[in-house]
Amino acid sequence: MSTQRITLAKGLNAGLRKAMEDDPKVLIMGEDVGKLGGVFRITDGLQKDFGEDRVIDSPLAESGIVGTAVGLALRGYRPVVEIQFDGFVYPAYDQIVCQVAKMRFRSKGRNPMPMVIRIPFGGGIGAVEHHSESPEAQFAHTPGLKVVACSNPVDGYWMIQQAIACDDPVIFLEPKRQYHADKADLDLDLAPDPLFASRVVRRGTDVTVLAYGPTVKTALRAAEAAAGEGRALEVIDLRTLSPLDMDPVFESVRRTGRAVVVHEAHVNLGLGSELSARVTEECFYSLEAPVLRVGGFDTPYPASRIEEEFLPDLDRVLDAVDRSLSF
Amino acid sequence: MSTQRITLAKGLNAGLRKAMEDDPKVLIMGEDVGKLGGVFRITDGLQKDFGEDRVIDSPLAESGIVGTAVGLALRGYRPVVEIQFDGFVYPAYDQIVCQVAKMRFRSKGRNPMPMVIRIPFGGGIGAVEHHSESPEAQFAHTPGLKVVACSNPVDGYWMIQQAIACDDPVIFLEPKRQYHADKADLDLDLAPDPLFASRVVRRGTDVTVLAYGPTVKTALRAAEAAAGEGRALEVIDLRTLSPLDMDPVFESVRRTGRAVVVHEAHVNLGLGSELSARVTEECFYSLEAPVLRVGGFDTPYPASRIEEEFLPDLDRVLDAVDRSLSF
Amino acid sequence: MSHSTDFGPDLVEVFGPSQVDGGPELVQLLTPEGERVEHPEFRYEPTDSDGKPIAEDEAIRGLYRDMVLTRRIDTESTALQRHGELGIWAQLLGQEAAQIGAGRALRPQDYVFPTYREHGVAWCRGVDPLNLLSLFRGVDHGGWDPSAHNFGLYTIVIGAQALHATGYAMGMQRDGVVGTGDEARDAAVVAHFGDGASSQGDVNEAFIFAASYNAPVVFFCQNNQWAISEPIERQSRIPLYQRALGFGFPGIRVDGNDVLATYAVTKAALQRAREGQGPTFVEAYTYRMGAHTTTDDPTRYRLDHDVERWKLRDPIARVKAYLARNGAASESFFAKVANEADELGHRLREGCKAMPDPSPMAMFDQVYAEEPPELAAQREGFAAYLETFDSSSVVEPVETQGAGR
Amino acid sequence: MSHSTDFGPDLVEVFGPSQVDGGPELVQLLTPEGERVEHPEFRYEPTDSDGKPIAEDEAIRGLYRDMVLTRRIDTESTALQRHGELGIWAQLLGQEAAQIGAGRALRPQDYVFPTYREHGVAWCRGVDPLNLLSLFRGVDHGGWDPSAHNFGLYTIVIGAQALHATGYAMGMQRDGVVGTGDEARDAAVVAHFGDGASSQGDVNEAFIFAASYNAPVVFFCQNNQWAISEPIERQSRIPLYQRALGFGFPGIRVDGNDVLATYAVTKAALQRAREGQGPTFVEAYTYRMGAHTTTDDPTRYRLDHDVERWKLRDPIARVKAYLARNGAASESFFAKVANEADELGHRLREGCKAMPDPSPMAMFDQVYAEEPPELAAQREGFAAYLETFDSSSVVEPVETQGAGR
Ligand SMILES: Cc1ncc(C[n+]2csc(CCOP(=O)(O)OP(=O)(O)O)c2C)c(N)n1
Ligand SMILES: Cc1ncc(C[n+]2csc(CCOP(=O)(O)OP(=O)(O)O)c2C)c(N)n1
Ligand SMILES: [Mg+2]
Ligand SMILES: [Mg+2]
Repeated sequence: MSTQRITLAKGLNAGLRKAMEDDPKVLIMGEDVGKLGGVFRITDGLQKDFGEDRVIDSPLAESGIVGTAVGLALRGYRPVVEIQFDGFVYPAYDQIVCQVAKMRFRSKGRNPMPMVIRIPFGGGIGAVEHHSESPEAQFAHTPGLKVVACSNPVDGYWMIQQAIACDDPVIFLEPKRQYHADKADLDLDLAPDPLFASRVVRRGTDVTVLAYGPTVKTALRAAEAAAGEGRALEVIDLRTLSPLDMDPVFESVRRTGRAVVVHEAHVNLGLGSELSARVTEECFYSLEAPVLRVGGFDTPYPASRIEEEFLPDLDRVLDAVDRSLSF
Repeated sequence: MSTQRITLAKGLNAGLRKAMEDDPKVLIMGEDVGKLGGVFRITDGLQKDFGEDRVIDSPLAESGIVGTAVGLALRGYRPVVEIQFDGFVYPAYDQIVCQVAKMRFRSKGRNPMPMVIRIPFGGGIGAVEHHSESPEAQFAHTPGLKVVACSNPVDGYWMIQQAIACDDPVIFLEPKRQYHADKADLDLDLAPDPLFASRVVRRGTDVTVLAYGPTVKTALRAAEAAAGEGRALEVIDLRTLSPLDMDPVFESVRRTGRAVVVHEAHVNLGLGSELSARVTEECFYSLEAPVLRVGGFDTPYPASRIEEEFLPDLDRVLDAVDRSLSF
Repeated sequence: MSHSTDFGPDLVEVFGPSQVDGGPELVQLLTPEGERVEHPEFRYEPTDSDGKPIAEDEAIRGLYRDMVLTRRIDTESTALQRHGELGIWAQLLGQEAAQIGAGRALRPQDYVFPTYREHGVAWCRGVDPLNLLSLFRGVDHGGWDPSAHNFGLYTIVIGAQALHATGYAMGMQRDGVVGTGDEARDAAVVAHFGDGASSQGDVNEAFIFAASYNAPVVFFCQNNQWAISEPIERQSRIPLYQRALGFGFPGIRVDGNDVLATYAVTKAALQRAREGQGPTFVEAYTYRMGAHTTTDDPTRYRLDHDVERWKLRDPIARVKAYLARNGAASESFFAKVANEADELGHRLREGCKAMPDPSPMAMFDQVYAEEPPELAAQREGFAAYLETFDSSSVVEPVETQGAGR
Repeated sequence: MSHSTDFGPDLVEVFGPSQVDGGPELVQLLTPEGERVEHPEFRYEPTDSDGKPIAEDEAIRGLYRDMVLTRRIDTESTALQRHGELGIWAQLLGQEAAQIGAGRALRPQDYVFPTYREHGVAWCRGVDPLNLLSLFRGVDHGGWDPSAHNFGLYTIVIGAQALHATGYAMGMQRDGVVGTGDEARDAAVVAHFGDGASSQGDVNEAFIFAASYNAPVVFFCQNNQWAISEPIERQSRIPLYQRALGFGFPGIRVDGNDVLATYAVTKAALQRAREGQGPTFVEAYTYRMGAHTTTDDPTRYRLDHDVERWKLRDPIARVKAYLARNGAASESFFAKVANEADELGHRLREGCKAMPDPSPMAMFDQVYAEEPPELAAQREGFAAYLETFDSSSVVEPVETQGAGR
């Protein structure tokens, strides 16, 4: 039997292990990724099995981590960088946006940059400041980077391997709140979806709900609740944020005529704005209502005692669905 | 006579001088802002007149500049930071996004952060890599920051003073290609527009064109050309990118039924996506066509010999206007 | 090839076992056994916060009390986290001397930029410990008024505050409160950070700016040997205080478990800064006896044996030994302090549990000085949305029975 | 207060007039007057790029030729910029010895990470100077193949490449090409940067990573005294090579206008790295004789007098003086080199002017290994859009008559 019940953390860990076994050029780098196995234990046991040369505990400096990873990639390695929390990726921002993203372009393809930058992202874990951010829009805006977000254990297992195998740099977002939450069945005999593909995770006819990472679960719960009220929501797990895989979205919206986007990132200039713009451009005559956006408010992430009010929840999704339907 | 003919560079220089005269707490910081007067000469003569304590040549480190500016602001100063070129703001990104933007919020208003970060932005000057970027979306997505862009000498003079007087941190974008280009009449007797207000700069009835910074000129030239073909474009200079001042935009689009956004930043997740989303939400039943976006392509900024093809120009604006009108 | 490849010492091995007890360069005034020792450069000469000399034993009793109460804040908060009242707690166990020594060396006009672990310094600055708890409980991002205490908010992004401190010190220079010779006026800044933080670009840039402008800032690094699971050797292969030499200002390693030495060294460094002589790097050589935070499990990466050895260097025990042995404090003094600690513990427990949750609407406050209309609209929209629920239980601050969210 | 505020030297004044000629610590093997001098640690022992000894005078003639040709690349490119053929040019005038010394110390298997000014090193690595011109002309972001020359692309964001170099060196460690004892195999990396760059967080983080992993990297800093308009004193108040001491690896200041000394010191540092002894910081003490770039106007911020003084230390003149005085090169040799330079100049002029503009469609190339559909759509859309104009003149590469865009 090739089926196991795993958490997202376990899926990622197993995926990383597999990638390291498959390709000796794969390295893991970051703060506390070695003996500790990372603060979320995603790299648990890997240093023990692959050694300190392949699972590299780094000095406490994110620009240094990504910058040296660039050098390692130039030398032919495939570094997988762990950023400890979303809020700590910014010291590495310059290296990511000016170097990682542009290296292939600048070198006319001579210096590929196969690198994965793993970022546990999103809120809901009761943490202090800077531990609950959703920085995806900033990376998705940057040509040369690819940005994906996994939402479940099975995707975690496959997507991390696909990202590592990808010759482009991939910002790999992991919904930290899900790491140790729900388990799912990983069946190794089932072929995975491609990395850069969105996926309809629930069929419906009334409103299309677009989500990724942590909000897929929220969207599915909202769909469940809506079903109770006789409304059939279609839920799409975007999975890839740059490039966006719009065809399934367009197809869906053409059927439903309505779309609601749900993410934890601030609404203003979040992914929802791009999705709204594209859906409107492409499905203009199919739309019964404007694309509505449910997201983190345009305030800094608040203290954790009120974070659940900041984060989009089932009620706010349903509220948007209502507004869309009654537009 | 209180009217002078000035360039944008001169307007900014005079505005900075005025702000320094008005308030002894105003400081200027950055690379080469002293004797050299900045690589674009925007701070020309200021160190000579206000001394090295108020016009501070800094070590070559952008995070250091912004980080020490934070400290100076905490001590009651009003630092005006010059980032030498758009592409060099990223080393300071962490300080801007995590510290400057959040300080007031985090401290419950006890630590205001009155700081201006001036960034010469945009392309078209034939420069090498990293000297032609348009990073505004990344800042506009960040709550706690305000983001404005000036487009002409008179606005330059007033807006820089208003930004310095503002108690919130302001990312102040200056279209570097315009610094020494067109002159305009500065009449000190005319009251300036508020800082956080967009402005209709040309009236029209057929299509609303939204622009800011360097593309205002492009949009106006497109409107001129369109007029020759009997089409009346309304052009709005957004001026403030965060917050957006949407009322004049909504008012206009309700009349024209069509909107085209023009910016140099990459289209994907650029300001145009947010403008499209909001206009569609607000003017859904007035729209005759989806909001169309003309911007830099979703590629890294190319070598300068082909930058004019990357940048939105008159023809691409008119092309979008055509597509909007024939939608 | 010439002989010239050996033109420098092979420094890889410099940071070796000889460093375990801090090495010969460690400034110490009180041994782990509680014995006073002399140092050629530094003497313990206590003053009150205005610079007036005070009697030695009285001062040392004060330091003892500070450390005991600080430790109680720490253990009580750890317990509160275990009981679900705090989301997380960053423990300072073992670092009391470093923090109290640094905190008591301050004058009122000095300003401090802490990390997230400077509970002892906060104590010295008169910050109510409940204000620390509110942060770790998730009620706010820091509850005290920085300017009321000249004690900045906790900074979580590693190293960022070193630059703030340097900039603040540059502001002091511009305000004319450095090197005037007026003791009541001259001021300086302390930037706190850890051994791990010494690797961040921001911290190194702070060294550069401080050196370049000769800013009155003391870089106070608590080298507690660990950055979460990473040992100091990952960050530096030579003793950390020597980092300063590369930037052109003095570095000193002090026994961070010796409150007298830490006090003396910090005070000297502050004095130097106030007089206009520029920055100093102080490495307080200490040990993180607890976990990194309450969510950390240090057994995964370090040996009990190390921890046991450091127990022998406990910062409080040695002061108690000194006071007792020299008759500088009576049993009733120790009992009184213990009693005070119990009272403090009680106050923290009750105060923490009684702490109201903020109103959800608070997230819209103080984003800007001038609230933009679009944010005002979000605020109003959300208020209206909340109204559609049972508003009484959501919009108003409520007292909760635990942090079990 | 105790006497302890004077516990460190007042270093503010250390970087004073004594430093003007590099100070006593400057490694020099050839004086400005062209006289050979001895150094206790470093000798000039030339080898070919595979490490085989070559005759001294032959080698020095080679260095002379390299410097003359490099200078010609520089002056020719400056002229091309003046004529509108280049958008900008970063001049290296005065830094020829630093670059040729560093470049000729390399083995083929070493790898170099340059800034935007390392035209001389590029020359040593066999990069066609026309490939440099294409960047400054705006035709591309760097025209050579980095792996064909083991010479990375120019990096414009100050300091970023220091980390790339360190990471690349870590890769060499993992590839087992460090410290094997096999001269043909052991490899190292050179990271170039300027005095201004030494203030960037990235550069200091590179020191930390290199020290922590003992990576085989030579940090080669050309201290040309200026970062655009800012003098070195703004970046460091002590001699820059001492920065390395704070990070636990050796720093050396070499006369960057002395090609023999720069060669010897770099070679020793590289050898040390290849042998597994870790990083070295080399400060090549030199002077930017020209403007920062062709758009800069140094008369706004520096004195002619300084420039004049440095003229006396010209890196090429002293080698010529040495060769001539010692009969190590004939008049015909100098004439031949001059002739070669003229030919090179001619080739550059013609090659530059003949350089075709890229196709606008090139901006869509190599953004990704796997082009996303949305970008493909933009590419197609733009191609179709261009078709609506006179496509022949836009889509295809065209030769232009000047850079007057
Ligand atoms: C920029 C950044 N990166 C990572 C972290 C996560 N983090 C929190 S504390 C810590 C270790 C800090 O070590 P050190 O500086 O020695 O201070 P200590 O915790 O030992 O007091 C890390 C990596 C962070 N807060 N900020
Ligand atoms: C991050 C960054 N900030 C600013 C600049 C603009 N800039 C280009 S060169 C330069 C000065 C560099 O000085 P130095 O490191 O001494 O090198 P040099 O030019 O003297 O060779 C500056 C500030 C840049 N390229 N990158
Ligand atoms: Mg530590
Ligand atoms: Mg320089």
